[in-house]
Amino acid sequence: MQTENYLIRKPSLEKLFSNLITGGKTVFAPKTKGNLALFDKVQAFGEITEDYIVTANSAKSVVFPRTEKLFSYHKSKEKTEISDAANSTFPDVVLWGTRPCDAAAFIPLTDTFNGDYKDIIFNNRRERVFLISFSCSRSDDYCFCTSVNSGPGNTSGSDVLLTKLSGGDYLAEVMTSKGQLLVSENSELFEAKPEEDKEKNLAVVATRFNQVEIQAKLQNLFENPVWDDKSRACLGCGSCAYVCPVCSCFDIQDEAHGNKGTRLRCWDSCGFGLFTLHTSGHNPRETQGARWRQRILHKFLYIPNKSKIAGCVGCGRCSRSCPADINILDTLTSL
Amino acid sequence: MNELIKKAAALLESDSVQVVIGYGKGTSNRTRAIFVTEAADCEKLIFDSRCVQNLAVYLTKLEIKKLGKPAIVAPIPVLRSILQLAVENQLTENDLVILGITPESELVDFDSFASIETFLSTHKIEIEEKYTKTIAKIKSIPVAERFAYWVKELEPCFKCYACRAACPLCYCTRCTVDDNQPQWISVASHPLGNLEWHIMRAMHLAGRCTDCEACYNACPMGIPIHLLTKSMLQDVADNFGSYGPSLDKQNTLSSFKPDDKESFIR
Amino acid sequence: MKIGFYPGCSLTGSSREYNESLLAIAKEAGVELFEIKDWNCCGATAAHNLSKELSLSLPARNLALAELEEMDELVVPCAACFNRLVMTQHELSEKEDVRKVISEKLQMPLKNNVKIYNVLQFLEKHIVPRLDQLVKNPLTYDVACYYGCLLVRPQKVMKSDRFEDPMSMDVIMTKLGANPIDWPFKTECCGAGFSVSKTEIVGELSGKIVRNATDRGAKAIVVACPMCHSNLDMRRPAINTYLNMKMDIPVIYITQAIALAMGLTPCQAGIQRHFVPVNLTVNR
Amino acid sequence: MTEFEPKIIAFVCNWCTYAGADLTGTSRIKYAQNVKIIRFPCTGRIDFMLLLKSFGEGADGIIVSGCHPNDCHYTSGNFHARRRWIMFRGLLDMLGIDVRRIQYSWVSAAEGSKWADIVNSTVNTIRELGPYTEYEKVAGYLEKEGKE
Amino acid sequence: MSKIGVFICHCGENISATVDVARVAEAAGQIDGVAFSTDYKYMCSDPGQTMIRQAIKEKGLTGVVVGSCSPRMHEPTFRKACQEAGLNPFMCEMANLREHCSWVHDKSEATTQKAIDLVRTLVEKVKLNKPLFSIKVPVTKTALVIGGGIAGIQASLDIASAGHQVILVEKDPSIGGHMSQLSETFPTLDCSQCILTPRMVEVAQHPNITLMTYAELEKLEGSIGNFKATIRKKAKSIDENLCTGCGTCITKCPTKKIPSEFNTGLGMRTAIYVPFPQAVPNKPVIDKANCSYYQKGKCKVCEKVCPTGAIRFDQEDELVELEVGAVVIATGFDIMQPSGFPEYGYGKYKDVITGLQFERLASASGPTLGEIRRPSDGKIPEKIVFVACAGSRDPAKGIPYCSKICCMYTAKHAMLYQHKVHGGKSYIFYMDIRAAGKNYEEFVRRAIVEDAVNYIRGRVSKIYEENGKLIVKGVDTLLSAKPVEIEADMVVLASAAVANPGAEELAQKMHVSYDSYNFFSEAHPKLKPVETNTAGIFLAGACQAPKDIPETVAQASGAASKVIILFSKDELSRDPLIAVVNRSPAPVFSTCVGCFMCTSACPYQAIGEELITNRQGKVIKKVAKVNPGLCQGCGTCVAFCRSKSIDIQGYSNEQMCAEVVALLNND
Repeated sequence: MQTENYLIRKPSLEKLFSNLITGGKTVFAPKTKGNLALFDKVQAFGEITEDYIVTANSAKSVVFPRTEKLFSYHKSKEKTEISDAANSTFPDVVLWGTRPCDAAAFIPLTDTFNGDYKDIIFNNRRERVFLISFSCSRSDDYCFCTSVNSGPGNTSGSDVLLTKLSGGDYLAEVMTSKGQLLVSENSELFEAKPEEDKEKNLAVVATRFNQVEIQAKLQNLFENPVWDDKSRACLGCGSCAYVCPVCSCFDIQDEAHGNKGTRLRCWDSCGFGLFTLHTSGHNPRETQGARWRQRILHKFLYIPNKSKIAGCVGCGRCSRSCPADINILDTLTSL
Repeated sequence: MNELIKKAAALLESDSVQVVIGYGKGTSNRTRAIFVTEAADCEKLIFDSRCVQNLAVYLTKLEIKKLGKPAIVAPIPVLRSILQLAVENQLTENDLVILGITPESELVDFDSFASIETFLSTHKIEIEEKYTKTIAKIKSIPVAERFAYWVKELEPCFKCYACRAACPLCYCTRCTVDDNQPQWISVASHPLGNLEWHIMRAMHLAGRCTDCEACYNACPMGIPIHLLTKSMLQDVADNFGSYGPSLDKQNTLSSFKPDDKESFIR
Repeated sequence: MKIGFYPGCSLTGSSREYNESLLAIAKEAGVELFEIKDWNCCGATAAHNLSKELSLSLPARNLALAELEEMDELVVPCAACFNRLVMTQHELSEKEDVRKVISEKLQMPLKNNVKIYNVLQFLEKHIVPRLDQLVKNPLTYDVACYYGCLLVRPQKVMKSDRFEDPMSMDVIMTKLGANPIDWPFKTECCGAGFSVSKTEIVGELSGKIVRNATDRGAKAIVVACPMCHSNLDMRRPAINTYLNMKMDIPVIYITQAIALAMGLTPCQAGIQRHFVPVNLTVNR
Repeated sequence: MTEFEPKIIAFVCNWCTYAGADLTGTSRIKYAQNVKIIRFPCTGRIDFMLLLKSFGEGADGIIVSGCHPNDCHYTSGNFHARRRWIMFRGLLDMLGIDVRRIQYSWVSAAEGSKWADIVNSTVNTIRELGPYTEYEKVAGYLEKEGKE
Repeated sequence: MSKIGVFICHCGENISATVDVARVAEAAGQIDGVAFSTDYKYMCSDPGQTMIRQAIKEKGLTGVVVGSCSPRMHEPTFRKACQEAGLNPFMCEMANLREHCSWVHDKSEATTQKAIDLVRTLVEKVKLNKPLFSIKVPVTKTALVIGGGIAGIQASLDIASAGHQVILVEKDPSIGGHMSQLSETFPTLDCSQCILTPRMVEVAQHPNITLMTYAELEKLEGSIGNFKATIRKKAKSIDENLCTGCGTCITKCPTKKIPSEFNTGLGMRTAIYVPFPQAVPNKPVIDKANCSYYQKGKCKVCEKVCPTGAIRFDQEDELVELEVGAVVIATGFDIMQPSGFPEYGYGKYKDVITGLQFERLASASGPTLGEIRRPSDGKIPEKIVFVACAGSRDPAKGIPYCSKICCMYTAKHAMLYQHKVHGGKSYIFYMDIRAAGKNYEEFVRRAIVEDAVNYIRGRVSKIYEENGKLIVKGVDTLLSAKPVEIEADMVVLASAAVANPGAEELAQKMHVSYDSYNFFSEAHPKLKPVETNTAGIFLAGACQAPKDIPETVAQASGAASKVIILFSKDELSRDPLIAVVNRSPAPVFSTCVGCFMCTSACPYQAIGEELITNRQGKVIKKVAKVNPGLCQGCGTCVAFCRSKSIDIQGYSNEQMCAEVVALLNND
């Protein structure tokens, strides 16, 4: 559909928020914790911070929780009762304060969960998520959205994108019918679109590499010292994958208590040594280098090959959170 | 740190080591671990107050071992870890060359683990007052609220295990959390799983932790898990005398005194 | 530190001199004693044979009063009262539920935490340490320390391993300069409650005590129990009848002995109140 | 409502406390049904992870009991255990896990009545503390989470 | 998929009276993996066991849970039954429904529910049990006997005569113990030494017995069949090989005024001494504490006079290590010093003595050569009072138990007195006369009837001196029911028999349990009276509880026979409940990371190193390895291992976790 632009004034923004809350929506927004900003449930507008480039954690957990119940069972000698989580009702969630990169990430993520198998639970959750994103007015050395055909003002993935204007009011771009519904429900808050140019209020993020070239190079870079060199300091933790808005690998865990139990879907990371360990003891990805390679290839070769979109949105979270300061850009730019 | 660079280069040239584990420039103002294998690259080595990552963690990592005999840039926390690793039979003296660095950022040589211990005896582990205060404060909260406090603190943990990966003493081939015969603790990251994980982690470090704070520095969610290990360090000191890694002293939990005092056994 | 004082009936009657001498030496030693306001009977002799509950409630009320007056310690000179009070305290500390019941009965809080001292324990703790300064006229003669039955009992409370052959009074007397004789009748029965009903039995039992003390050369019998005192002193006629000879060995309270040693007047010590005349002061 | 019946699990060593509990039986001394025993070769064998698991599985209280110091059938298992408990207890306390819910004791093979006493007093303590709802809330997180 | 059989025992009424056994069996049947479940009156009975054997065969059971008494009682029984039916014995577990349930709870729903929970817990364990095979360990056929009293002597002689080596360790310079101090023995009144000394000599001469006097146990390690004992041989300061026992040194020793232990202080000895003339070995030792050379640095008279130059002042204690297969503890008893009873005046009045002292007075080898003379002035007492239960059966001040031997020896004492002092008068204050034993009652009768001993039923309240007499005040609670006073010349206190002062420490050294009076505990009060709860260590004599000579000798032979039975096999099979370090597929090989903290935690030094090499023989990693011979299965290493790489068979991590989960999830 055609994007519609409005002006929304600072006070109205707060009003909009409280309307959402009173409307019974669960709102996730960036909150300050120590020197980090984290997506978290918020009740009051005051809890929300604007002082962040991107949050430390991504917003993916609203559609792909780190621990998701698939079903629970209760077995006796005769029969086994199962209650399937797919049948449970999921909350209406508003993501407030997502950055364009966060919003963009929902596209590959949704794609992953709708391959050969359409993941009911994921889709149920996804349908109930509404994104009110905020353009970026600041960026740092880790950002590289512009290198993966996104950008500080990119609208894709969001229902509404707000851009702060010089006067402190906001330009609201409405991209989806969900967005329009919001506008009509709160029409008194949305005014005619402003004249001010959006672009000059956006951060400048330099392009660091050409995704297409990278994709091409990677075709025949499987055996290459770069993987070991760049991953040498890797400690083998999962933080890069867990903060990544696109990473969607999971592990199935059963939690049994006598005759009762639950089957869970939990985040997993290709950074872990156990990720590909076979029962035989053989591990096709024996070293951190091989695991790092997998990570890069998956995002910049396999996903693009499969579905014509990058598996990375350039938020830079992985590098920011890496305890060993392994920077994905170093690798990509040194290929 | 020209001295450091010269020394490292010499070691590589003479092939007495094949790799130097040290600190180099990282993203923006960060520093990161670098692994220098060519004498020429030694000028990449830096050392200053920003170099806080505990490099000892790499001494037990498969990928690094492959590079050959290492020399390691070792400020106090690293030295402590090395000594504890030695106590735990993970290192022998000719496994590595230590480029010790004093708190005054001066180079110091160690010809033996014993000499490290002597050096460390003048740099004992001391828990900063701000922490002792915080711990005391937490312990003063009524028990139920204290529990709620920690459940909340641990809530953001999504089990990326960066705390485990960054800890020089978490060198197990298979961590018990990954053992499912039996399923000791809940793998999932939910309140119980997180609580159990952090209890287990702290307990496994009881009497071993050298207070380098690598776990806390590594946590992407900034969870103050180092308070747990610090509070246990206090317990060790209170119950079994002050703690520091020591070659002749038995590990706190693998030893005992018949007259260990306790107040709670009926 | 507040030291309470429970006189009990005897000290206000038959053994006033015990009371007077105790307060006199306490004053001399600069130890202040606070008599429990509105104290009541300890229940001695009768209560515990009639009603368990009563036998606990009566002493318990006195303990509760002591607590209300915030006394840390409580001196109970009369051996019988002492016995009832410690027994009660012991039982209540053993049986929490009983303590609750009694406390409700009395409609008074009862923490049951006052330290109860008999006269010997009190002297040991508060007077003896000061004796070195206070003894002006050391007692030079031989004395027979007579403990009787209740003072060192019940064993489970007193925790003494010498309750058949106690020494605490002997120690104090030595400090006063006297020479406590070694004699076997320290804890023999004096006839106790028969004091009033069967004086001839008192005559025989106390008689043996008085005779043995005399035979072993004691110049005085020292006691710390009103009951013992009345049997050995007031019942001297009965004793003489049994022994069929006149015994004139005086019987004094340990508190009186201390008073005399401190150089207080016989009158302050209440000496004049005895049946058997005490002419020790001249003995110097 | 019916009185709260605490679930209490007892970890005991085979040589002293288990035998002691047998003696409680042979002496027909009665105690509360709430406590159920798991037999270990030695207190040294009792893993803190099992105590942790017990709370996770819904225990309201735990008893850990073995040989008196110097009486360990294996010389020093109880000494090692004692150190472990000292450290574990400190950690749990720091985390706000109510240490009153874990009763440690030394009960010898000759102390049948002491075992009954330990059991009953522990049951009373746990009754007074009530069900361990704080922990159940944490452990039962998934059950609730499904029902939103 | 496991097929478990559950067998619930009524134990007559013992379980079924308070537990609804049928319900338990039914509930068990509902548990996943339970293929068969039933209840029966007596599972341990032959039909009961047959029931189990049949079920195993017919239902093809893979595991068995018996819900009955304590496994400490019948585990072997049922495991054997399973084995007979072809099921590995370690696939059988017991739920303790009697000692831990029916006997300690009233009949109620909760009791039955608890029984069900216990059974379910064990079912879940059994599912994870693995077939195990017992470990064979060789037996060292040498016995260590600690204590050279009559018990130790008897045990040693029996074992040695069966053809096995015996090492007899005695802390004093001579064997013989208390029995050698006794004058005559009840109920036969034959001379104690006359019957004992031949045995003592036999010990010394027996080819299979190595005698170590003046020596004590320092340390005991290992386990049944293979103990390692460290013995401290205290310095005797003489060369035993050179010493001929001529005794010149003793006669010449200037320090002569040392109270003789053997004569209970009634006689004196020298600093270099043999305890008594018939001592074995009859070679002196120097009592350093009283020797003027050791104390003041001069004298050495003994050295000068010794014809063979056997004196060794520089001799030092020697530690010897011994490999033994079994241990017999025969350390005997001690008597309580009556000083805790000031009313008796012991220690205050010279003529108030203990029973043991009276034995010395009455003994021909004693200080008075068998004449009853009172210690104070050597006069022959005309009136003598014996106080029975001086400390015994007195919870308030003494010991609550009955010392058992006093009734008899007091009767004996009175008789001896009457025989030796004609016209003497003897009185015995007693509580009850306990004369259960062959010819015992008759013996006491004789004392009363033939020797006119006055038995007064009542206790003594006080003893005091009055003009040279001991006034014994007591009460006669029988006919007269009046206080009595006896003017005696001498009083003998039958002071209580108590455990040896060193007993507790010794028990801890050997890891045997002991009761609240520090007597060693037998493994079962009725059925295992000579065993301790530590396999391979046995009890003989009064170290277990006060005993008279016949009982002691009987028990000593009992203990000996147990040792002989043990030595009748060349190999012992031990339960395989030991620790094992795990194995995992290459390239990990084992999750053990070789921190070797288990090694330092292991009480038995059972954990060593193992090098894992690749095909080229290059060492890949160093991991821990358990020595099955040394491991005793305490499992301390298991709880200690952070990576859970070491586990213990029979109490494995999986089994214990399964138990916890099962116990706490009952729906």
